[in-house]
Amino acid sequence: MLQAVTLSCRRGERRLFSDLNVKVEPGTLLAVVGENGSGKTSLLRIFSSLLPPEEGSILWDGEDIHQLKELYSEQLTYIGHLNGIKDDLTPIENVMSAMALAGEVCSRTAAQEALEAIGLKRLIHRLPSKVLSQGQKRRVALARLWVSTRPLWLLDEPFTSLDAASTGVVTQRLHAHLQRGGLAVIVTHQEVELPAERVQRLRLAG
Amino acid sequence: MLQAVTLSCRRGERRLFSDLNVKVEPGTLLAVVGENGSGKTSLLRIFSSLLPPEEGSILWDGEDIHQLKELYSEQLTYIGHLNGIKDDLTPIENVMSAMALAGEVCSRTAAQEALEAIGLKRLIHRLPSKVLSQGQKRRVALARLWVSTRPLWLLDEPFTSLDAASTGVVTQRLHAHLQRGGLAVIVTHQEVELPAERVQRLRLAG
Amino acid sequence: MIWSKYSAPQAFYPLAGRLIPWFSVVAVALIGVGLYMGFFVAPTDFQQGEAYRIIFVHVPAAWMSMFLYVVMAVWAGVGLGLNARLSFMMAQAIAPTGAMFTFLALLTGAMWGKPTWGAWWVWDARLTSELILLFQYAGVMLLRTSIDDLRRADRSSAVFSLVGVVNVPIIYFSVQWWNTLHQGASVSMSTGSKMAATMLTAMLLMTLAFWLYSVAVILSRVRCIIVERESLPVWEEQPTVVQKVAEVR
Amino acid sequence: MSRSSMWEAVGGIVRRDLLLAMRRRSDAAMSVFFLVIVVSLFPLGVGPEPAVLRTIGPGVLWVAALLACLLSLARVFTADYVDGTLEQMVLVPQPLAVLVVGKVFAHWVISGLPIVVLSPLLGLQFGLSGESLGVLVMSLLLGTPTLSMIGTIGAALVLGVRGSGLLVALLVLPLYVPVLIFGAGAVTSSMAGIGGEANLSLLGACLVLSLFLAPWATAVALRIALE
Amino acid sequence: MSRSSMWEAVGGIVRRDLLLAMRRRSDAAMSVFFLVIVVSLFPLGVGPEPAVLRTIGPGVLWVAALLACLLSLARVFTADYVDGTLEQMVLVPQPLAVLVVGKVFAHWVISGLPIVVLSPLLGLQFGLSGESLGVLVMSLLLGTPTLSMIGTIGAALVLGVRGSGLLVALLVLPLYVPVLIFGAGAVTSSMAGIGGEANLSLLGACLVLSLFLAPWATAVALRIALE
Amino acid sequence: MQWGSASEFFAMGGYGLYVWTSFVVTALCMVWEVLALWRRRAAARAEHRAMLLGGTDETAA
Ligand code: HEM
Ligand SMILES: Nc1ncnc2c1ncn2[C@@H]1O[C@H](COP(=O)(O)OP(=O)(O)OP(=O)(O)O)[C@@H](O)[C@H]1O
Ligand SMILES: Nc1ncnc2c1ncn2[C@@H]1O[C@H](COP(=O)(O)OP(=O)(O)OP(=O)(O)O)[C@@H](O)[C@H]1O
Ligand SMILES: [Mg+2]
Ligand SMILES: [Mg+2]
Repeated sequence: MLQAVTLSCRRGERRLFSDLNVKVEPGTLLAVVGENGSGKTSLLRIFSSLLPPEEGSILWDGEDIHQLKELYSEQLTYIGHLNGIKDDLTPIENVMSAMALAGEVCSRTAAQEALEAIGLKRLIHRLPSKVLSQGQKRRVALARLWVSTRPLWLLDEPFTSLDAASTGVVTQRLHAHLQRGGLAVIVTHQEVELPAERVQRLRLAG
Repeated sequence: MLQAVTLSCRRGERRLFSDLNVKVEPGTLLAVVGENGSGKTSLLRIFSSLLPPEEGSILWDGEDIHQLKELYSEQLTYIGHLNGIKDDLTPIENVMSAMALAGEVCSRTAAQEALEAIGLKRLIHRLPSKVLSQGQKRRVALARLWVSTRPLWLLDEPFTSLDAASTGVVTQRLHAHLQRGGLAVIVTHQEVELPAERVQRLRLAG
Repeated sequence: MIWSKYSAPQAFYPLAGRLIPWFSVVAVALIGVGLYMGFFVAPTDFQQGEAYRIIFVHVPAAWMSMFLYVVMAVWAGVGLGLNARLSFMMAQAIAPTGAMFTFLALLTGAMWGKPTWGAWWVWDARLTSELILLFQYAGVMLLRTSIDDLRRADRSSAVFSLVGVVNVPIIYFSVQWWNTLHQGASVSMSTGSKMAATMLTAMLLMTLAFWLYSVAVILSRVRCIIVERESLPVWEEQPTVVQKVAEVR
Repeated sequence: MSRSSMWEAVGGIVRRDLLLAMRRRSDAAMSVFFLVIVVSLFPLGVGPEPAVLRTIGPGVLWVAALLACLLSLARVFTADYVDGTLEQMVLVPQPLAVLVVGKVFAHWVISGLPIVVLSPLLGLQFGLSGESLGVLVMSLLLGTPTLSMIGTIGAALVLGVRGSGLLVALLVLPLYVPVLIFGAGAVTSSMAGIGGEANLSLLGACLVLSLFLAPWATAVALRIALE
Repeated sequence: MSRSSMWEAVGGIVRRDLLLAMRRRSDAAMSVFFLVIVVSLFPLGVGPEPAVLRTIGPGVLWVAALLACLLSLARVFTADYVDGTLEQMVLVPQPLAVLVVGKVFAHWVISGLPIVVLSPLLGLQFGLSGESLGVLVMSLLLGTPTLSMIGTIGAALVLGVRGSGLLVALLVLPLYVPVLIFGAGAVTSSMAGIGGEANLSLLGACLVLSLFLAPWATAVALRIALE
Repeated sequence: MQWGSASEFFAMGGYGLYVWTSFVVTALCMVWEVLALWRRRAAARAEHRAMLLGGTDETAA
């Protein structure tokens, strides 16, 4: 269970939000929405422990993630605005090295299947990623979700640049993750097509 | 009037499209849609003369843009996947220097009004752009549309990372542009909320 | 505890304001006495003639340059360890003064070198290490100005000054692995104990004066930094402090 | 494409780059600092004998200036490329080569000029005499813009050609060699009492030549990079 | 966070970086190439007398090696930072300092090792004798990893800061001074017949010290950069 | 007292140029630092006062 307690965040002069309390139960998804600049990305980075909050804390199963450190990192898969893929590596190599870095095992065939699952055809598995189109790059980044075994997913605008078909595929994958008891926090400007009882919406005022 | 004649484009091994003919009349908009990697961006770059086509040509008012060179550049405003803004400059400076570079005059107040028109509050006009959120950066790039006097707009996924309100504002601006007799080619995965008679859709097969 | 009471910039602000006049007055007085002793009491050095009188600025400046670097690094370390804003501000305030003294040590050294060694500059270990120290100061300050985000600027330059402090003793002792032209402590004191005593007193007085001067200047720079950096909301949260500050100023 | 709007676009680019540099005033200080540090490293490595240092002084100064130029140049276009400004530049209704000249000029003002201004001080540290110092300044004044012009070709190629780092160095450095030889040669010969005029005029010739050729080459390379 | 998965993560990072280097083979060749060019520029700038060249040989070689290291270091993290991989690295369930060691190791293999291997050849050009060449190789073998370790601190500090190429030089070069003095000192004293052991063991001490301190400082700096 | 006359004092046994440059530059640096701080303080106070009273349109927006 992921919990934010009296969280507040200030960037520069502005306080983005304060006294934020929210709880994400296993099997549910928190959709963070709000206008541009309302602090969605900042909140997600606080959840991921990349950004220390001004006040308040994040609890994972009741323990402060600040104390848990690497134990908490072991629980999560974070995909930010940036794709985190290397232009010079092929999609397969990208998926494999991202997984290896995260300390999860991922065979070549697993990576290949993940890429196919998200709709990247065999043909381009072996091209350097830099020739891929914007949406294809995003898909390479998201392919990690098909091999990830982590319970907590933090996704920052996963659907940007994706076409309608891929958006659907990713949503399905999210659904499967939740059904297996996973948690997810996603930032998005679109509607998430998931059963209402699974989704909790958090609107940041801006 | 913008016209593509028997255009074909190959990237790497793959032919993305061939024998493409399309005509954009003043006052109308061409919405290029298609799945990821179907060649939308490539088409837009061919329209902008950044990418030479494999075959065929682009005509502007009946003349080949290859011949027109700078005369054609004078007709267009291109905003790509990348924002083309400098992290170290403030939004105002970014708009002003982008306009100066394009050879259009733009006063400080004009830039300021453009930024406000797209919904960026005064407060952040003087921050370095690097602290802005993803959507705010995109808006700074799009603010150029409020000061541009060029007849032809080429926009690659202008709505990425924008919230619903800003998407509406940009769409309105597009409408005004078309009403004044402008042309636009935009790539998008979303529906464009413009009167149907103004919009021509081109679906790339992928 | 005193520390915790004054570790908030707003509380430290008036305290610093009260301390500055004392340090400045004593510094000016000591500089006066030191200069008098240096020029009118201390005798002529029989080896170097009157040129040696440069010692009364050179050595204090050189000592301060190194001392201030270490102090800066200590504040930086405290800042990183306790996450205290005031410590970072102190570190930020020290750097320019330290750099100035480093520059002065270099300049006065060059002024001394021309008559004694016949060259403005030699590539001697002591001289070079002082030059390197100047670069380290420059590095700290440039790193800070290159980063817009204040929090990151504070912490990054703190890390760098801490790393750099490891280098200070190393370059300082490199004299021993390198043949050196620059004199050690004994040379100019060799002209006799009584004369050495007045010289030494003058030199120590000047050093003390420079130290007091540094404290005064650094404190008032910290006050500037506090006003510049503490944003409006922070002051608003403590209206009483604002009141007090307004009175003190 | 009137002449006046051409000047406007060039002026715009120069202004923007200088503004960016002002935003980071430390940038301008940086190449100078680099020069000073590199120059000071040599005596540390070579040893402190004044006679040796005087002999190698002009060479060290010139090599250091060349490196400072090379380093700061390597990335003239990268930032513009990554954030998409370069696309905008290529679409400007002016000849690209002209814009390139503007960009190089701004770059030289920011990072070349300070080197020229500071060089006499460094020359003093190596024991150069008054007249040689003058020649040193002149040689750098003529030489650094040439280095900048040549360097931009390399910088533009870096963007386009894959794995181009090596290629660029291969292309650019041989072109730097004559500048280095004439530059250091001018100082050395003035130290030897021969006077450095011959070398200086050769430097001038290099400058003119590079001014005519480099912008076009750079423009072509930039277009290729963006395709 | 078992020990084995720690090795896995480090191994993963080393493998990935080496793979990337293979993909861009010319980048890897870059630092060697730079070394060769700088070293060969010197005789051009300084003049061809063998006696002078022999005296300045060790110093020039060491300074050049140091600069080559510096150049390649300036970008250890930039690519990872820009494309978002660094975020992923920080979120890895292993101590960041350990990953940093992996990254530095990969980097040293790519750009430090070739320098060490090539150095005897360059030493020959400056007329160093057999024994001095051995000392030169040893000193570089001990010194370059230290340079890499120290350099990463600087690289991490300037991440995302504009004009970072030169800033990193300004930050790191002063810290390089002891290594340079001991390294060049070792070769010079072996040329003078004193033997370079004292200096070599000091270099070893520097290496150990930097191995203990630098990764932590780098990890702290990286976290700060990503906040 | 070791100085016969004022001119002797200023000559510093022939080293006047070096000695006096050192002392004067040091003094100038220190005075300049104090003045610079003074100006910085005045600027900071003015800005801060402007913020305390009313607030500029930038903070109000
Ligand atoms: C640019 C040139 C010079 C620089 C950068 C320089 C730097 C320094 C430094 C850093 C110190 C303090 C370190 C210590 O206490 O040992 C110092 C002390 C001193 N310097 Fe210099 N110096 C320079 C030139 C000279 C010259 C030309 C002389 C005299 C011929 C001189 C005489 C002294 C003396 C007597 C001390 C005091 C040593 C002691 O009591 O410990 N310096 N200098
Ligand atoms: N150093 C700073 N100074 C001032 N404001 C800052 C600073 N850093 C960040 N901000 C502001 O904080 C906000 C950051 O928001 P964040 O990136 O979390 O937005 P977001 O909700 O993810 O927006 P988007 O939908 O556009 O991605 C922005 O409004 C930005 O202007
Ligand atoms: N050098 C190359 N070799 C092989 N294929 C290439 C090469 N360069 C580009 N491609 C392919 O060409 C296509 C480029 O498409 P483009 O960027 O125009 O797509 P798009 O329609 O804009 O997609 P998106 O919606 O994702 O932005 C991609 O499928 C890409 O894989
Ligand atoms: Mg965001
Ligand atoms: Mg596209």
